[in-house]
Amino acid sequence: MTVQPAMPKCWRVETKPHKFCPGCGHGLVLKALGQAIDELGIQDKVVFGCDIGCSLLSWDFFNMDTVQTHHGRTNPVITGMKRANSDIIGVAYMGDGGGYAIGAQHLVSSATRNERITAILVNNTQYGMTGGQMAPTTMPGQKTETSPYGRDAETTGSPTQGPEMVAAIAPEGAYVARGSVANMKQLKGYIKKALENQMAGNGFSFVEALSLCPTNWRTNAKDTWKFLEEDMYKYFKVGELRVPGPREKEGQ
Amino acid sequence: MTVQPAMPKCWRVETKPHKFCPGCGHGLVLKALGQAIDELGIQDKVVFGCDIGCSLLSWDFFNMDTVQTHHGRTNPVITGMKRANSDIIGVAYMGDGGGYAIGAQHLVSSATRNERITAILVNNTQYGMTGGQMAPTTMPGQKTETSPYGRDAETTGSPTQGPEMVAAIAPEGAYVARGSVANMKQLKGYIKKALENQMAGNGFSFVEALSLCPTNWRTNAKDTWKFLEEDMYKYFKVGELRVPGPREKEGQ
Amino acid sequence: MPEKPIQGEKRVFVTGNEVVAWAALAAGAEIMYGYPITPQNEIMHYWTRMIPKYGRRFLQTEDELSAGFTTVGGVLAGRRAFTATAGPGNTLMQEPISMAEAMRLPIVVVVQQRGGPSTATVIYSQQEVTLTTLGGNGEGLRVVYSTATHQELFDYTIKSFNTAWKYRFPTFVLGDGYQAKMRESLTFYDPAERGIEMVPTDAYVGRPGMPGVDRPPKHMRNTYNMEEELYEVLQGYLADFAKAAPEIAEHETFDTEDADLVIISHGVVSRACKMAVRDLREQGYKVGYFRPITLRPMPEKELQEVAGKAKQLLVVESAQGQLARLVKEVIYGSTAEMLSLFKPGVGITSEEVIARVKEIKG
Amino acid sequence: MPEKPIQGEKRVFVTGNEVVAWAALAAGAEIMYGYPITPQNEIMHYWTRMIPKYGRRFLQTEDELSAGFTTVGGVLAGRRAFTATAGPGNTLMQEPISMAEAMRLPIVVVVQQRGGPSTATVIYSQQEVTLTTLGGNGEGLRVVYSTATHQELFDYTIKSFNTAWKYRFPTFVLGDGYQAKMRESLTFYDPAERGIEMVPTDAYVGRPGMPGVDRPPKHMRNTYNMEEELYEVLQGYLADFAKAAPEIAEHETFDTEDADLVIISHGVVSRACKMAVRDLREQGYKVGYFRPITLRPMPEKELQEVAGKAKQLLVVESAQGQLARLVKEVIYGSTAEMLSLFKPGVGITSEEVIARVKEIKG
Amino acid sequence: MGKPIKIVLAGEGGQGVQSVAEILAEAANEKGREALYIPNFGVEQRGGVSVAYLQIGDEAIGAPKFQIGDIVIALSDRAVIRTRKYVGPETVFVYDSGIENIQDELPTNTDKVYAIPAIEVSKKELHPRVFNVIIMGAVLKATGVVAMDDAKKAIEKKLGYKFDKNPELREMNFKAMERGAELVAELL
Amino acid sequence: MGKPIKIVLAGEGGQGVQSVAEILAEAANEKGREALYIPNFGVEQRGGVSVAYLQIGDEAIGAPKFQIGDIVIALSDRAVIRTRKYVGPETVFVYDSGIENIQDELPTNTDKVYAIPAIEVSKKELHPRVFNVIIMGAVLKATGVVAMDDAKKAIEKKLGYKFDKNPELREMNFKAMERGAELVAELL
Amino acid sequence: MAQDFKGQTLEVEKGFWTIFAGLCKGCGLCVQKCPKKCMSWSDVLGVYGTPSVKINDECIACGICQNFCPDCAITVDKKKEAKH
Amino acid sequence: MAQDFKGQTLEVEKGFWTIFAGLCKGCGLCVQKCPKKCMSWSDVLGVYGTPSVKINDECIACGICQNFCPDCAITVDKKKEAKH
Ligand SMILES: Cc1ncc(C[n+]2csc(CCOP(=O)(O)OP(=O)(O)O)c2C)c(N)n1
Ligand SMILES: Cc1ncc(C[n+]2csc(CCOP(=O)(O)OP(=O)(O)O)c2C)c(N)n1
Ligand code: SF4
Ligand code: SF4
Ligand code: SF4
Ligand code: SF4
Ligand code: SF4
Ligand code: SF4
Ligand SMILES: [Mg+2]
Ligand SMILES: [Mg+2]
Repeated sequence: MTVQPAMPKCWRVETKPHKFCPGCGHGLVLKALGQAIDELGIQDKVVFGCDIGCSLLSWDFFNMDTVQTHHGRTNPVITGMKRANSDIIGVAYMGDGGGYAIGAQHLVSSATRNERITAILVNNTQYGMTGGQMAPTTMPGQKTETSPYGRDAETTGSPTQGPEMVAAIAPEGAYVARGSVANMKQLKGYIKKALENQMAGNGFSFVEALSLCPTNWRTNAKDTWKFLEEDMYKYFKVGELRVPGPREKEGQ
Repeated sequence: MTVQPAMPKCWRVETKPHKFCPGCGHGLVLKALGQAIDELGIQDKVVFGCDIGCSLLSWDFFNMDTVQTHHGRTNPVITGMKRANSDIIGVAYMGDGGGYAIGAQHLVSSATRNERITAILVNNTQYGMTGGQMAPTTMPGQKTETSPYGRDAETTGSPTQGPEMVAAIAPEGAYVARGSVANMKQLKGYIKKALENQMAGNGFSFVEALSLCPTNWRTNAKDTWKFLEEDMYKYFKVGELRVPGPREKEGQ
Repeated sequence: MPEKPIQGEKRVFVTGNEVVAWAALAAGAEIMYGYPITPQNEIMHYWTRMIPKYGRRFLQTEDELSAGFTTVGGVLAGRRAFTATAGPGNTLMQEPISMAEAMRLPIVVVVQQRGGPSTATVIYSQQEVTLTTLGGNGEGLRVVYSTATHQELFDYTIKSFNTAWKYRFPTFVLGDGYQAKMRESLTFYDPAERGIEMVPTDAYVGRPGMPGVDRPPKHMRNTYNMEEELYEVLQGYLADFAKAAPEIAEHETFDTEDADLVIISHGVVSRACKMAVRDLREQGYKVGYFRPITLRPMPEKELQEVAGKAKQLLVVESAQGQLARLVKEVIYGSTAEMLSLFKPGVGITSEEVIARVKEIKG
Repeated sequence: MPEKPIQGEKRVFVTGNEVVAWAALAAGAEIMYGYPITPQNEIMHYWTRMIPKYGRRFLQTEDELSAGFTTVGGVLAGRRAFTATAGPGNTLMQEPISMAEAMRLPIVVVVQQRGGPSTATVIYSQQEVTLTTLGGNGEGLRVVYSTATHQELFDYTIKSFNTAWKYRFPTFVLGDGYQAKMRESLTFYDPAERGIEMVPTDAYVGRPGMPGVDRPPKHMRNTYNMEEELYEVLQGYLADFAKAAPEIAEHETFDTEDADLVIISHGVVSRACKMAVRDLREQGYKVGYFRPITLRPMPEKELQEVAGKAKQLLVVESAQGQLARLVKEVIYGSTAEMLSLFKPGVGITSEEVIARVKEIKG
Repeated sequence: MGKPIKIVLAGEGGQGVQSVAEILAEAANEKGREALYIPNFGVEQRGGVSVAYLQIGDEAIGAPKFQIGDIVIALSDRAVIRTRKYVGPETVFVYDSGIENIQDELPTNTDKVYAIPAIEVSKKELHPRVFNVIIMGAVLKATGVVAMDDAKKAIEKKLGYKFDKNPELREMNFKAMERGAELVAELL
Repeated sequence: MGKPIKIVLAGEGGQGVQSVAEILAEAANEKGREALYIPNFGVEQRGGVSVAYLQIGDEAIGAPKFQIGDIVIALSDRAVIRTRKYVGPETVFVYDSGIENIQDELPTNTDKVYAIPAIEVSKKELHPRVFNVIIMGAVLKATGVVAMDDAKKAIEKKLGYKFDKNPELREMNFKAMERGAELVAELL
Repeated sequence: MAQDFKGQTLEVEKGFWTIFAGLCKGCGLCVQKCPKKCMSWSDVLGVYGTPSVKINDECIACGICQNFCPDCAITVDKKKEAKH
Repeated sequence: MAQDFKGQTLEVEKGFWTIFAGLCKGCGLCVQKCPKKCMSWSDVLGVYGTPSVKINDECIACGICQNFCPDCAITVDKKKEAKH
């Protein structure tokens, strides 16, 4: 027996190593997603949509049908698809910029309409792909390319509490959680529940994943973890915010 | 002494009667706003921005500088103005479609950035100007032009809880309330606080006003009030959601 | 199995928006995505009223960006999907359309033009010609049908689905507020009964089989890492478009053979021009009529032919030269004098056209 | 009072994005609004680094719609305000720009073109010419400067504020990814020291005095209830634009007097064309060079003159005929043969231009 | 070539001019004639002047709007002001005699300017609700675009379900139509 | 008219080709010459081949990119494949001799294909970090676009603050530059 | 240039009640809210040609109708209570 | 067509630890998370020419490094515990 890499089965080996930077949290989130899909055995049902942002680098990541969309527009593309063919299990994968800034109307509306899709949002506290500008999730004092002297909460606001926002507005049946790549098992569990919630036709499912961006954080491995586990954890609380109970089928 | 109409001083008499339909709640909300402005004596400081939606009919409503913007874009226009000249007291006036659908990203972002503007959103549970289509605030079972058989919550979601959403994400200093044209004094009070909150530089101020649209509801006067006070009150809770306490000036 | 929306032929007297809704039904459109905007609202109103009976679907989105992108999603799922918009909504719609263009997705968009720029009026214009034919950050790889009558609105709404799915370019029916809101007579029909076969749709994603095992996964992208990759893709698209153009291009013309002056117009304005040409002919003026039905691609050869013969071309449009620009592009080299009657944002009557011709002819 | 950003003249060697940031500073721009997009990001990066020292402001918005509409707000408040974007961001920006167009608001927008359509590449193209000159649901009442060198990027960024505030049309500096990211030398200067007076700005809203008492309230709208109202407003705008056009239009040309073939290009591509013309002249080819600096309005008369003399015109652009269309529009009637070298989305070198000319000349 | 008859009808929001135009158009269509009806519309849902443009002829109709109407009917002061531009030397211009202080605003480029007491008749003889049907009768008589009987059928088609419940309504409507025709007949 | 010298430098993300191009460009600019430097960039932040296009001349430079370079330097296998299209009959093509299995990928349309052991020299004699400075030396020698001293001044300007803290670093950089020149000199 | 609206004032026991028919759109919102149910349609037509409103003398000048009129077509002036 | 990655396997007391240098980008995330601090840089270069990682025999085959590798460059196989 020759040992092979322990990649999720639904990862596409031919496109590995993937295109993310060394130490990028996207790889971890997509690993958790891949594992959840493997465990649910739904690789042939999932259509994966990736946003523009570093998530676009996953356009050929999986052995699953994949659509690269526009910046912020993955929720509507997957929504449109799911509305047209409800057999699909739609996964919308995006960054914090895509989900909380340019695509916030779509996130909010998918939530209030209770779209039967699973949205996974990678929070790396800035705009990775464009080289590290301030994002809605940038933390007070955090230096980015457009907050070079540190984000000033007084003039530019506080980090968006995304799952909290979604939880505040989504109707019954929605699943909402925030996980972290520092707790892979939990993250995989949240994503799995989010997929199951879609499969059960309950409602909108949303998981924010706290992630890593050593490139734009300009951190070495040690500080990368520190940034996540010390700084980010201060502002972003990991856990489940909305878990639908078992639900009577009301003729859906 | 000849009696004159009891219009707020800042209303522009020359453009009255205004352009809203008979019995339209916009007139009441703008009366409450006018009274609040009169009481605060800020008529010469306010710049009023109106959205596209029936609110556009207020483009020459006041003896105040006014800008008619695009559908959903009043928040950014007033934000841009306020950022450029902080002496202005910026009022962004919009409908539920403008604020919760097409402009939701702007509302959410103005809230998280704590823009020092006052946003007033008129909730009439549908799209008034375009002839009564479903809005994010349309209630389950409510018939509109695009939900002709009644809004189906299962497939189109539940009414957006706007103030709740804003309250969930706005930083400290924000003021958030939901008033109703059935309680004019309270509504005026909320709007006044929202303006004062801006004047104090505390943060984003948001008031949703439950309103009336007899034209598209196809209601007579009696049913108009009933629609608001019985049906809408079931889904939309009147009250204050965020009231900033007295706040230390932290070198703003 | 729901019955066919239209059985046999049926003379009706309805608004243009109702025509579009029926045509989409008749064409087998499976799902509409849309956001309200005057003057296209009633397309959605009729659609939502009628669809339960025929098992079709509707999604009202949060804005036109979403309407466009959900339509893209619907097409990716293999459905005959469409949306409708106007004015500022059309401006926004260019973002999703540019994605459809980049990925060759057969979305169908009905545009009911209104006044511009900005919110302007909710009424009427022909000011969305440039936007609809060439909007977005690309090269305008789309098909645009400009209709003039309710019958055409019906015919071309059906046809647009076939053009889109056959050639895989985003396809537009370009109407306007007048067409949207007016009533006139036309004949509804079931396309099959007229021998019109609907081009079958197929899914881009979500087909049967295990991706990577039974079939390669479908990986669709619109982003390229190097200029040269993009260039190569575009060369392929441009070649396809050039090849399809003569097959797609349509026009309507008469009385050009011996005409000194040919009136060129499109859409609803061409009705005034048609009347004007007939009147002027009766009065002894040697005038002709030419109307591109497709504004993208233009009926290039036919226009060149007309321009080669006539001494004068009079472009008439409810816009400031948006059609004229497209005409000049394809007939460049001709020396026919270019004259114009531009009335951005307002309707044009045959009286005005006649007056303009008489002014020209002295 | 913060010191002037630039004192005296200074030769520098920087990227184009840095040039834009400095030029905006030098022009007295007071506030920038923006949303990140490659290849314009560094404009924001430099701007945010430099502004605390000079008391200027910045707002990062949630998207390009907001960037455009906040810029509109800044201008309404009377500030010299600008934004910058590219590609899909430019597509979105058309909505706020159409409002600025409808209300004659002097917003300044820097566009660094990238590949299209859709996300395409983050690198380079000249595919946003149609979008920038004519985008939105209107008639393209804007001014567009297409720059070719860093010096021009500096000069025209400054000038764009003056054009905007003098004529009150939205004004663009149209660069591209190459210009954005490359470094070359140029001279920074303070406009005042060169005798360039900045056109003063003034507030549309929020001026002193009690509205309705001391002064009429300012009521600004973009919506009209009747077609005729809109038509009348547009007639005024179109007349203003037509009147301003000859004052605004700029171009660069040489060697056209005796040229058989004139190469027409704009922006960074014109550098390759310039070299090519020089080389070809040395090799004995009678070629000339013409470059519109303003793409909107076009240097109409000058182009007509050139087209009237040359036998052949070769349009060279990193797009599929977007410049050519604008050229044909204004020189219609000329019979000079129109030739092309279109390379959508990729750069063009002088070698390629030379090869194309030799191919033409046989 | 027979030109279509061009009709402009204008009134205040509630006066029902659009229904009149629509019924006339449908009546013509039913008879196999060509009709084109287009309402005006603006941003306001209520409160503006409501204008209907109607053309009826034997061949396909040209532009939806036109410059000069064959008959222009204005039912309020604002409607008079809004529509007088559609009046040419041959135009029949009809307005309600109840409109006050309108004399100076009436078109002067045609001789055929007629006031009919439609509002008054509707109030006194019938019911304010059928005011617009009186107008329809007037148009029918003045233009002859559709036979009175065909118009009645069209009304029947549209409001038949109401008439069935309340046959008096039918009576009133038909009466109104005839009264309208009479009012105009007196003038022409 | 003197044509500018056209240089293409390509390597992996971390190899520092962009700094080399930038310093050379700045050195030329400091001497009052015209320089144009443009990096390539794509959607990926890391991991792609990094290409620098550099032109130095006496007059304003034309197009930012070009088809054929005077000298093309490739520092990894992927860089060789990516840049060989810039090679013409007159082009000097330099690659690192440490690249394995590259023989079949090398350009064949020029005679001037040279391997230099820059990686090896940097590792063995100096420090892996100054690998790119060796390359700079090689370019300087091969093209003569900038005098060695001017390049040193440019480095000094850029890294002076580091050199001041650690003068050995300066030594090492200057040494690397000279070694690079030597390596090339042996071949040309 | 302020526009003048002509009001019709009625005196009731507790105060003065004025209707400005030129502002009244006949929506009836006021009628519904009147606590004394003392309002009804008037023969005077409002701005849209629809009936405006009138009161009978049960009016207590509470001002509620004024409060809820979206068009400010009603002005109610309460008489100052005599101080004993 | 599945690609083959060549792994280098090390046996430690509790299991087998394999590194696929062709996948390793040298980010060092694993090194930081190793509870035994038994990981370090290796001479074998990874896919980007940067050092990949190696372990020493304090490795307990806990699999944490595998868990946190974004590139799936590490495979850890715990030996089955002998059943007594
Ligand atoms: C309409 C539009 N605006 C801007 C961009 C540029 N853009 C591409 S990715 C990106 C930010 C990505 O940040 P985020 O969504 O947080 O994803 P990350 O890269 O951090 O994972 C931006 C602004 C774009 N492609 N399209
Ligand atoms: C971009 C764009 N999309 C759509 C429209 C059409 N439109 C105008 S108003 C409106 C809805 C108004 O509804 P709401 O905001 O709730 O205000 P209301 O009229 O109900 O007060 C819409 C969809 C537009 N003007 N611009
Ligand atoms: S820039 Fe950051 S988020 Fe993007 S791939 Fe690199 S590490 Fe990941
Ligand atoms: S449509 Fe409704 S919201 Fe609009 S003006 Fe009329 S009543 Fe008011
Ligand atoms: S003042 Fe009070 S009692 Fe009098 S009419 Fe108005 S609401 Fe009724
Ligand atoms: S509320 Fe005002 S507008 Fe409505 S009926 Fe009463 S007085 Fe008239
Ligand atoms: S398996 Fe556990 S102990 Fe061994 S190297 Fe990995 S993390 Fe360290
Ligand atoms: S986490 Fe993976 S890629 Fe990073 S250093 Fe460890 S093995 Fe290599
Ligand atoms: Mg991010
Ligand atoms: Mg509403």
